[in-house]
Amino acid sequence: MITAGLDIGTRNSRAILLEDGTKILAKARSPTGYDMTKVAQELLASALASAGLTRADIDYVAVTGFGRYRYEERDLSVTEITAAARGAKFLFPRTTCVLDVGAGNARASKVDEKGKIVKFRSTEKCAAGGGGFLEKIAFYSQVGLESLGPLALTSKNPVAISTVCSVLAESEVINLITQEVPLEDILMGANQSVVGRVYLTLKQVGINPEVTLTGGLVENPAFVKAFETKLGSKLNSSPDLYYAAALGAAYLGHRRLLKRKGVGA
Amino acid sequence: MQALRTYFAGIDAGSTYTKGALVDDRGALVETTVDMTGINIVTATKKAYAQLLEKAGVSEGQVAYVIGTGYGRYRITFGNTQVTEISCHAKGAHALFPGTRTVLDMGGQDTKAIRVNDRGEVVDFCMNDKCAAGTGRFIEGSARVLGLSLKQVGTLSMNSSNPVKVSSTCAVFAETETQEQLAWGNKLEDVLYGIHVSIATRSIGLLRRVGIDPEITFTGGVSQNPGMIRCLEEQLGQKLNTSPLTNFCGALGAALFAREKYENTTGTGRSAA
Amino acid sequence: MTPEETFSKYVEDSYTTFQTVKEWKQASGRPAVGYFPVYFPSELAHAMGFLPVGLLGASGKIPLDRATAHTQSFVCSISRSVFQLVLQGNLDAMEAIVFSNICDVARNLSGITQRNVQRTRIEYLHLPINNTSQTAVPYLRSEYERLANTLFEVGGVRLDTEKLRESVELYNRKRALEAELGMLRGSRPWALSYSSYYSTLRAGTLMPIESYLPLLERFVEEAKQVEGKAMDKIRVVVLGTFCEQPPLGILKAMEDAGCYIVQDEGLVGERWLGRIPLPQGKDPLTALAEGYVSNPNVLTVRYHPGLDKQQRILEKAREQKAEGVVFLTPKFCEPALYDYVIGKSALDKEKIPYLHIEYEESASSFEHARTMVETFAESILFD
Amino acid sequence: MAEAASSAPLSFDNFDKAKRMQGELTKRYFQRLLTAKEQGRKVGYAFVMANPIELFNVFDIVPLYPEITSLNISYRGGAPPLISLSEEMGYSTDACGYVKMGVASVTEGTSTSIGVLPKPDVLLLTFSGCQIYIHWWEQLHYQTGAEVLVVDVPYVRERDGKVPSHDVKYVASQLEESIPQLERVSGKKFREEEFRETMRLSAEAWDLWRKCIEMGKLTPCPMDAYFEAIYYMAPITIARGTQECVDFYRFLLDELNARAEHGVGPTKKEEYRLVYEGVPNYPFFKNFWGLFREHNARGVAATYPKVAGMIDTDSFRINPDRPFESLAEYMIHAYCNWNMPMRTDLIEKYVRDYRADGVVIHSIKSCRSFSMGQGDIREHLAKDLDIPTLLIESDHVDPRYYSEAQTRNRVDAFFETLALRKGGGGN
Ligand SMILES: Nc1ncnc2c1ncn2[C@@H]1O[C@H](COP(=O)(O)OP(=O)(O)O)[C@@H](O)[C@H]1O
Ligand SMILES: Nc1ncnc2c1ncn2[C@@H]1O[C@H](COP(=O)(O)OP(=O)(O)O)[C@@H](O)[C@H]1O
Ligand code: SF4
Ligand code: SF4
Ligand code: SF4
Repeated sequence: MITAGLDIGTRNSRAILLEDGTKILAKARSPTGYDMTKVAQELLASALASAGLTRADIDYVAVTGFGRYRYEERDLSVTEITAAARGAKFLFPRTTCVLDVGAGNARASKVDEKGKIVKFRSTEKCAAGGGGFLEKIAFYSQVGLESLGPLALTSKNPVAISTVCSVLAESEVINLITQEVPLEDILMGANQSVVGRVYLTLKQVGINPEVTLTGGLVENPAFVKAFETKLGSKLNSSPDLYYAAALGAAYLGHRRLLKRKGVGA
Repeated sequence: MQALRTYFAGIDAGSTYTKGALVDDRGALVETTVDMTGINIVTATKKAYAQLLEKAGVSEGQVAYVIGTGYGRYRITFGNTQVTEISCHAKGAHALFPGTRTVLDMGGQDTKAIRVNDRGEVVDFCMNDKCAAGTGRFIEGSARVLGLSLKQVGTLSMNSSNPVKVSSTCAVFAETETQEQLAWGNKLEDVLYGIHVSIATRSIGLLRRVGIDPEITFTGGVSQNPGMIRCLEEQLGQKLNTSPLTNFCGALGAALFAREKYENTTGTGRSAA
Repeated sequence: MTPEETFSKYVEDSYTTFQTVKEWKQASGRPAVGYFPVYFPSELAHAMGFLPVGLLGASGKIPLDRATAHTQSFVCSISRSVFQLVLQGNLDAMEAIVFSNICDVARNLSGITQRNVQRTRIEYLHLPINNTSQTAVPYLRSEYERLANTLFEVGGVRLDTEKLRESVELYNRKRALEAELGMLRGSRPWALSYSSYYSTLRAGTLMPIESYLPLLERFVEEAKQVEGKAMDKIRVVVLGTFCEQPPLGILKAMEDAGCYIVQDEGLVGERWLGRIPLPQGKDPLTALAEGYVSNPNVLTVRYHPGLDKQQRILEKAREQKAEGVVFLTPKFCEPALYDYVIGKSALDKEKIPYLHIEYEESASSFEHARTMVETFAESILFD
Repeated sequence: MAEAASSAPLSFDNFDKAKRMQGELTKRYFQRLLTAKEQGRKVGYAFVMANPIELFNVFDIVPLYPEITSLNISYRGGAPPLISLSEEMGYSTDACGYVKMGVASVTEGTSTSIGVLPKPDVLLLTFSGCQIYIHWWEQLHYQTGAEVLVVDVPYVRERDGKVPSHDVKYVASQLEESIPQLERVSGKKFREEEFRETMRLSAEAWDLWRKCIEMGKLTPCPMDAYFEAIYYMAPITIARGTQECVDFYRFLLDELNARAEHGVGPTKKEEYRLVYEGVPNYPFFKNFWGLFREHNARGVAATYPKVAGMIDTDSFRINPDRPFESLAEYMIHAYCNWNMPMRTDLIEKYVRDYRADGVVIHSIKSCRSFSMGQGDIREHLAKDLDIPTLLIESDHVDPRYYSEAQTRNRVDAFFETLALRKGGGGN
């Protein structure tokens, strides 16, 4: 039985193929852009190609992410919060807290043994509480998003970026740049500022180890480090966590499929 | 005194672009220049100044007075003094369009509405409060997220026949909202135009604070965006003054201030650096 | 037209044009009084010949450029939107507009409105918050007399005790029917969609009560007959919508996303008084004042010593067999934000799931809310 | 008018002793507050606007003003941990910073930069000028279990400031009704004589404070009626009704007179005379003041110091012979309890009476009570009256809402326009 999980995010989209609810067969990723139907189709095709399968081999498609309604041929849609929690639990079975940071906002959830969400919060929109802020900073400071993390890690004296509003925070960064504060210190400060907001959200659901980070920010080592420092403990990490929501969707799809078959038999 | 002409320079160190303008001793615009500000503002301003002189074929010794403006104005090491971009935009706009009574400056970091008198002096001004920040940067951000260039955004948005409503006041929320509109299947050009409409509405709110007296001159980088000009004109129900030069109003105003300053202080021993 | 169609016609009209008000005035030759939420003694205005009209904002139908010139952006949408309507002249049909002490924003709004209108009379009513004082009821009675005096100056008709008694009875009837509808939502939410329930209540803030009551009666009867079938949705109590009203879209998105809204605070001020007892010989104005002062129900914008809000929220959730509570609060609305903290700490203790979402009256996209609600429903339904 | 052209270089420090005296007075007050419980005293929480503190005096209840403790904590840079604690509890970034700090300060185990604040024995809810007060006290009630004593104060709703007689009666009778409650909380009997005496001292202090404020009419103005007055207004709030308070204002008045005589003031010279509206920015107070000081601008009148009481208008006078009524009038006429047209008129009057060059409105996001409608004040001043008016935004306690670069830009531009008006050149 093969289920597909598609995550159509505000910034990036992912696809996962899962066999029997246990084995990851293929992964694919790409920026979302503005044509969400197209990106979903392309990702699915590319995942299928890398697994050497065809569309007919897929028994069930579960879609998540804010563009979940743009893929018409879905069998199930779930929100990215539910999906990311399941994905995190799949990869790290002892997870109790999941932090899923997307471009626009961050979602913290507390999950039970089965991966079901007990409580969740999202960052207030009115705050630099998502990865999009870091993307902007990467742009103004003219370092690529990929190098932002590694460069920030070299900082010895991160500057505090105190403003809560993203609009003001951006001005503050530009102002720091004009004052020729070392770039790595600004970048680390920006990471810490997002961590500060996100931490507050996590705190609102109650922090319990183990904490698993999912979404695009797992690829930003400075964010991970700043977060671990704030937390005072390790985060679960693995490159697959980038795909957690797609994975979680595929997994939930598999469960649905079982249920359906069980009823049908 | 040698027979060489005297010049005056204005450097506008903005958040996105650094602009320069050079005027002669009669106050006529001689040359302009523009370049990305980047992360080193000192270098950027020096470079802009050098470029300006080179393009005009003028030597540094011929420039009698330099005024810096814009966010980076205190970082302009070679200037004689600084004036805020509010006064500079007013002066520059008035120089280009002497009938100007209201100036709308939309730049990368903020938007300003300025009321000026018949001499181009600032009578009243308002700047966006943060929660209503509708600036060029926002359009740029949306363009980047959607993988489009600034040019494409401006032109595409002009094709819209049925703009969607982007109602959030805050630029941060508006960004999410535009994507949601796409997620619900709205056409790209309609969403793009919706962004323009929403920023235009906020700017008009700002204009209303100072009062809308014709003629209105639209300055700053965004004045080069045809989509925004269309939106503003539609909503205001009147024409705006714009030209390729309105992008340089800040720098031009600074250069004109430099000339005035110099004339007021000649004989007092102050000279160019 | 079915009652439902009439109701929506009134609601649509109230966003910007107020054509129905103008027509009523033309036909009757009588004045209209607009009131800002949360509570207004409509009976009093009605008894003096006025058409009381609830002012709830333009629901995003107009750009707020003028309001933006006078107010900062951290002010809630309803205030800016009502102010925009005032400045544009859309509320010229009202002879008077009445505000009351619900929050600092509304209070200051009354003042700047006063400074910016010529024809309309602006009045501000102080509703007492001290229900333990011996003087509270006589005080409110004096306030109502003062209001009556203003309405007399504007409309030329004096307050008549007998008329007031009749008006109170009419409004008692309205509140009773609305309560019946609310109960129906609680017991069989699938039989009546939240949006049509809500439109019905909202039309009640706009229509002349004489024409509203018969339609309402018919509507309630018909709603009772609907069979319908329960769907797999969670039962939620929605709190926070007492003043600025959420766009219909957000409420629809919530129901689509898997909720039955079995109880809510939408337009709570209209329903709040319940029944005002009017025994023979009782002064109706005093009864009206007592109805407010000694009301044991919770109202976010009022503090009454001795009333346990936390307990009330828990009771509400239990009575309705709610599986969760959704705090749906207007962006920048401080009273709602403070009540949220008070409410959430009670729910935390009792381990009742809850969710907090913010909205703006003028919003046109509800994706964030939908995702939050869907997750909330998923977290309760899935295993 | 005569500039200070005297030959002897007079140091401003010689004329700046009242601030130190205020510092000591405040220190003594905090001392008394922080040790109140050990000394067997009761602590009553009260608001700055419109508090009948004279009643507390009679029962020896020590007042704690969370607004004042919060501003002191912010001034010392201690706000962020308290604000984030309350945001963890669920408060939004949009909620008033004072409330958030106040709530965090009474949370078990919290120590602030001025110490561990004593818990309330009674919460005096004098609801005047700010509706948030009721939500704040309600939260404290749920948090600490302390009883809430309500004195409901109606808003001044007529444009001409007329107050219906039933309002005064309502407030005065609630004050009288509160006496048995206060007796129960404090375990002390109400003594009429003592009440009259504290009212008398209060009236005396008010009178002196009014004279100090009105010194702003002089040219040059001997003080900064905004930035300095923020120090000077503390005693009238925390020590009203005592001899100590009267002595302070007598000293201050003498000092201001001496400044005027010698032509010294808080800036080198007086180039601009400004009227200020709005709550200041405490975390960046000196930096913020500096933006104006460097242009030699002096505040000649300001609305914020009037939150303690509108003594420079004839709206109230404390009268020992009509104790409850005159207290009620004082409470009704709190600055933020005035309707917006009245507030606008007052600012207009200040510009006229104090011959100001312009108005600065500092709008803070936290406080809708002050800020909502300031845009409309600006409209009136700038458009109808052609008074140069600057509106800037930040917050009073939350440093996250202040951006120096943005603020400086606006302030510098404002002075450029003022300079043009005065006929001078550029900056
Ligand atoms: N390759 C990368 N390197 C560093 N950071 C990244 C990378 N990809 C994404 N991010 C960060 O993660 C954030 C969230 O990305 P993502 O989870 O893809 O967003 P969404 O799910 O909302 O589409 C981005 O805003 C960015 O800050
Ligand atoms: N040719 C152009 N077409 C459309 N938009 C432009 C163009 N040039 C600049 N802009 C807009 O102007 C903004 C920069 O404006 P500018 O006045 O230079 O800002 P600043 O002074 O802060 O650097 C950019 O964010 C961009 O959106
Ligand atoms: S501009 Fe800033 S403060 Fe305002 S709503 Fe947006 S994020 Fe919040
Ligand atoms: S929505 Fe909230 S803040 Fe706005 S007027 Fe109503 S109660 Fe006040
Ligand atoms: S809203 Fe304003 S007056 Fe009210 S507590 Fe906050 S700062 Fe004080």
